[in-house]
Amino acid sequence: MAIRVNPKLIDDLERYGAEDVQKCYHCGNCSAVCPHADEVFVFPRKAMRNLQMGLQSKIEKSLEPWLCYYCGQCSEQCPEGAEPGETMMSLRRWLISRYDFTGLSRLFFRSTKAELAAVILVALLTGIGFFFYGLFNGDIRVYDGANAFLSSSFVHYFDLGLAGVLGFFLAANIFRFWRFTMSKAGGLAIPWWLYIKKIYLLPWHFFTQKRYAECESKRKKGVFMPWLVHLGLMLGYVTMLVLVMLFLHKLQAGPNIDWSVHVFAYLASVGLLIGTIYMLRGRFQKVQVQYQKSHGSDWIFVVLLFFIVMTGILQHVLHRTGFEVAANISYVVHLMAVVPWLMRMPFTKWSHMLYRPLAMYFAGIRKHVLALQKGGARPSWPGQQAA
Amino acid sequence: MADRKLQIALYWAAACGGCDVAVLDTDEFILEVAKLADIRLWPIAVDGKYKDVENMADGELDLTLFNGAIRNSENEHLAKLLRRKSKALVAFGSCAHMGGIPGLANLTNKEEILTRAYLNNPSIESGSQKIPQPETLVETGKLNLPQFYKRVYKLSDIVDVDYFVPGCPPAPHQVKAVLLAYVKGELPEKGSVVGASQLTVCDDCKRTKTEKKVKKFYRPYQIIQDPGKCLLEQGILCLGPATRSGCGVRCPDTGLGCRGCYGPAPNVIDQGSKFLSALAAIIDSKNPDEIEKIIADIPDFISIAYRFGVPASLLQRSMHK
Amino acid sequence: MKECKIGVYICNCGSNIARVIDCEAVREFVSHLPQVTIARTYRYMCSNPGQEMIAQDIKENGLDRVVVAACSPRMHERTFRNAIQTAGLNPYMLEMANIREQCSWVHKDAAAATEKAKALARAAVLRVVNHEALERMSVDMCPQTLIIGGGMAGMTAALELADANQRVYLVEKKALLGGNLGRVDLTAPYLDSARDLITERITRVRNNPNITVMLDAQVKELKGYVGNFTAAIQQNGGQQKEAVEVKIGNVVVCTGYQEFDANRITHYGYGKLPNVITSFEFELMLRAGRIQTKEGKIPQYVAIVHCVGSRSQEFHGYCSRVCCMTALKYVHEIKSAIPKCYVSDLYIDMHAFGKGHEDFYRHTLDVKTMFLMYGKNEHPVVRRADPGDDCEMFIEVDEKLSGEVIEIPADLVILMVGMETRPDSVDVARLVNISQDKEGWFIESHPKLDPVATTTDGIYIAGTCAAPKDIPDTVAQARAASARILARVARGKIDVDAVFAEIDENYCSGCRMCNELCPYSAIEFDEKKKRSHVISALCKACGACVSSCPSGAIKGRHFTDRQIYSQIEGVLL
Amino acid sequence: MSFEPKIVGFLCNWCSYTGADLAGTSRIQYMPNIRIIRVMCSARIDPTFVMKALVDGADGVLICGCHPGDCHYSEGNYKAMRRYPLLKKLLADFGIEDERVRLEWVSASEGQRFADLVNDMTERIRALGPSRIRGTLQIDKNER
Repeated sequence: MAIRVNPKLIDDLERYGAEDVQKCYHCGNCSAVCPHADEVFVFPRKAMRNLQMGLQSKIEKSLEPWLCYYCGQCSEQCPEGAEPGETMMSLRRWLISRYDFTGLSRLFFRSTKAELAAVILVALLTGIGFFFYGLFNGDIRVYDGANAFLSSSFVHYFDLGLAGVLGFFLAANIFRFWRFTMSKAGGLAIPWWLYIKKIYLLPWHFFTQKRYAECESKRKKGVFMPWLVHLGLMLGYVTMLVLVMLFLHKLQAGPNIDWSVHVFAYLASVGLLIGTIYMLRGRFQKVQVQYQKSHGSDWIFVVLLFFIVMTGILQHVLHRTGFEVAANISYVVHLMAVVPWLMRMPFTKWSHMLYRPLAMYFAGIRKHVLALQKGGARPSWPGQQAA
Repeated sequence: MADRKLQIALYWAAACGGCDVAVLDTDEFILEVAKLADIRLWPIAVDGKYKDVENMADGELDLTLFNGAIRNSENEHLAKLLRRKSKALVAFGSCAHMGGIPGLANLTNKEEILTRAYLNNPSIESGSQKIPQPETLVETGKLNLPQFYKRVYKLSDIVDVDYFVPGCPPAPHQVKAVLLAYVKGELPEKGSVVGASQLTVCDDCKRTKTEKKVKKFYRPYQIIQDPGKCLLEQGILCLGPATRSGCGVRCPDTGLGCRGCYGPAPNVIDQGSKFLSALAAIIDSKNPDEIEKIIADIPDFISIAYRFGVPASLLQRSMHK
Repeated sequence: MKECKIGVYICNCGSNIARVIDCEAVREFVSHLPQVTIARTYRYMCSNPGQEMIAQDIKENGLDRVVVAACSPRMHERTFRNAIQTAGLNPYMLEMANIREQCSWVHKDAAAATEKAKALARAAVLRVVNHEALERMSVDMCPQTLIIGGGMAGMTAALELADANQRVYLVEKKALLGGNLGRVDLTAPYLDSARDLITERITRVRNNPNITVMLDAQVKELKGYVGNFTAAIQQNGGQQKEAVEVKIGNVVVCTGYQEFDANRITHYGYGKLPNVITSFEFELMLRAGRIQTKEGKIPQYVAIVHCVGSRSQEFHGYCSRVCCMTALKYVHEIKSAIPKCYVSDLYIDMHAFGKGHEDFYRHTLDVKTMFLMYGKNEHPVVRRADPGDDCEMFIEVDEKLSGEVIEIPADLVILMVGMETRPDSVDVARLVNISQDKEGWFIESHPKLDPVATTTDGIYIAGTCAAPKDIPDTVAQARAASARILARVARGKIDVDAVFAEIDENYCSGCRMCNELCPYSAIEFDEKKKRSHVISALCKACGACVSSCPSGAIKGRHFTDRQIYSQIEGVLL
Repeated sequence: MSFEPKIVGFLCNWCSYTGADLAGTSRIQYMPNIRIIRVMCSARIDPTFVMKALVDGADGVLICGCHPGDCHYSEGNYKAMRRYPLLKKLLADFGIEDERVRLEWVSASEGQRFADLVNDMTERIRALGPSRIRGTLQIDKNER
């Protein structure tokens, strides 16, 4: 059955940042330099071809965009300036909007203004909400303990609620991600036990991101900074998330410092701080390829995160130094950034934090099945005999 | 040379005798001959034994008209003998000139010929079929017959010939001319063809000729001829264009294609292939199959192209080693 | 056997000959042949020192015949003829033995090759003994030129000659000048209007007093030879007129091409699907200024299919050379007319060989043309779309760069039909006696060194009648042909080869066997003398009459029976 | 050593001889048994040449001209085409094997074809053995 091409797709993708795909004339240099391209997952060339031809159904099925960390070597090698790296990036954006059933991410990716508006709206609502809640239920001069302006327990429950909502959206998107890539993958009969057998890939890639490091394996002298920073940022972020979700009362408690949590908090802050600054710097200097063309959503992502980190630190410092009123205000401001930031999670770049490791996981499974098919053996439960 | 009469001999080897008759056909001129010359040997007309010839001194004869091809040992013996005894030896007539009709025998072989003649010949009484042998013993002694050769040779294959008088037979007026010329000592250089034109039969042929294209070949009886028109153009095979003139257009005038008895034109080394070359060129077709069909109407082409000249053909012309 | 002094020269051709053939052995061998006075070998016989060596030997040792054993006579016969001529020998006293192309280059076995070289050299020696001094005749060169075909090539050639004050007869079969280019809108890659190019030519041709334009006319017959042709031109205009006879010295054939008939291919649905059209039908649309479907709708999807009839096994094997850039030109014209239109371009290979073409291609990439590659001898299939779809048709094709079988939406499909020879090119070839290759294009006398001349002296070819080509190449050829003609006209006289047939009237009996055979009717029959006679100037020396003369009265100069017999004896040593 | 036939090739100048040259320029190897004689057109090839070659010791004769319709002299090759069957008939009657004489069309672009042709013919004639014509023409006393 012939696949129907969609000539319009390439125009659509331009909104997601793929502006030079059409320049590609398929010399294949990009696939040659890419350390991750192999006989099963051939990219970026193949992906670019599918995009040029608007083979929507094929792209939806593909895991390739997620296997790319945008080290930028392909774009450096490209003789036509077709920006394979940026194209993969744009494909990731497009895929995110495909996985998302609400259509919000499509809206955000296609229009930075819309996203900005949404962020501001949510921020204001949050600000007003928390401010008046504080005025009625607490004392603005008290930061912590009884009669606190914003009691840790309240924020804690608020967080949990928020987490629930986000969890739902994320789960839904991830399910769609799975359907597109694995169930609709076509031709591949994937035995359920493989999901268990390969599950270890998930945490492994999530916490090490070693594939990002592997990007440098082919380069004469590897540039490992981006990987380290990215790792630090990500770990910092996760740590902070965990702390906020579970140990908020300990964090907020003061004035004395509870080192059992704060040691982690400080480390996380450092990671986040370095990460965000590094990224901003990169995006301003535009030396590395991956930072040269930043999509609006990327800016919002970084700037917002940086703001969160700064305000977080600020309210912490103010609190410990006894300026409780200022601390409370900066706390509200901090939340004004945090909430929209979290709200964005399932619909924007942020979600790659989950999609990536999942993609590695699925990729591992697919490869295994293909290997089995090549070997002629029917996939079977490790224990039993292959018939 | 009036004081001494010419000493001449006429001999027939493998021949039909037509050449001798052609000499007689010079009518009263033969009496002139008798006046001019002593006829020392002429088996068909004058009594004479081989012994007499053998007894002659070498070169005693002035002129020998030798007709007939060399078919057997007797022919060869006499050819050599007469060569030795004659000042001038003339290959007289097609057989001596080119092998003639007997030469067609070279298209088969000795065995077949003898079998056909003495064993499978319907006119032989059954029981008395035997092939004659060179030597046969009878109570009176040993009988000898000339040995029958494997091939027929033209005279010049066997001995060195001074002049060639073509024709089957040579036209009487040519014979007369040649003899007179000889008497007057007006013969051209040794080895040349005399008693014939250096042009071809077409030159003397009265039929009108135009540009030629032939789509189908006919045997003379197959069509009503246009008497004024070139026979080839009517599809009748005529060797006229490839044959020396001199005969007086005997055959074409009677509506038969020229037989080619006078042999090839002066600049031509093989009469048959030259005729082929010309004939094929005028076949009016570009389609191989059609061409095959057209030439299929030509029966036994080789005997047409080389009727009088198989032994003289390039492919059978003997080479002295 | 006549006495003569022969010099034999064996060329090593660097190592081309010497690598395989033992030239020294050949020299040794020929030096013992009768009548051979000198035998030498040399590195490059065709080099100046080589030629001078021969010339010197001729002068010093009174050689009267020369044999050169080297490359093919088609390569250097002329060179060595000139060489011995400068030394005062008749140029026809030369014979070449081809021991390179037909020996050292085709045989590895050194011993066998050397034996063969000896045989060939011996044949040449025996042949040259029978050579005769021949005199070339010099005839007047008529300065007028006949040009067949009024397209870009024809008009350009005509103007070039006319501007040099030479008379030109320009014969066009159709009722108007301009040819195929007259049907085109813009031209690639600079997008300037073809109409402008053509009209400029037409007006100049029309206004030039030196050019006689004959429209709706055809050349019925061409008699004569270089410098002295007579052409009979039939003008069909109105009531049946007499054919005009003109005297000309040279002919330029510019009969052009015709486009491939798309009806011959079924799988594109041409003729059945209303919106599948050929490039020329699209040109009409462009010139009308409105790109639309048969239903008058503005197309949203346009698909362009390359190599229709070209580069395929069942139709034409060759590339038509102009279609790729024309297709890109269409992309530009479509995109500028309908910016929202999506154009997909189905090609086999993108041939952008010419000046400015690669940039043109890149530019087309930038406007987001969907380039799709399909395989040689595979055919995209066009089918009507289903009611639900947002397009008229779909093209199904196995796309090479993705390896996917895909279907492309299209409202308008443009078939880039290739070039092919005109059906009457056979008659033209016969008329002016030039040959055609297996595809029917006229053959040049040398594909690289002599691209506008033909093997028939005085007949030139220019433009697409010789092979598919674009406008610059066509113009260049037309001008090249004119330049060649002007150069000859300037000399005023021309030497015609001394090799021709002659009839010895002392042996011709007027059988008229030969009369019919001459393809140039060079043999006339003298009714009074009853003899045939060859008009030597008309004779092209094929020798058909020579071999067919039953009385051996016709002599083919330089290819006489004796010469060939001796050659036969020679090779069979 | 095996019998090496001698083959005489009569080639027309415009197509076949040029084709043979092309085989050379393209370095296409073929058997060295052929000896080429150039004539302007296959129409010039007189059957007498063929006989002459056979008599002078050729074991085979190859005649080549332009493909029908491609003749440089427009129709010369048809004349060769017409002579050929009649010549074959004649040669057969003279007892000459069919394979010894062959007419083929070789265009200026068919270098490979020419090489293949020569190889094929050489092989056939090698298999056929030497021509006997020359021998039978010697007058040998006791042969009579």
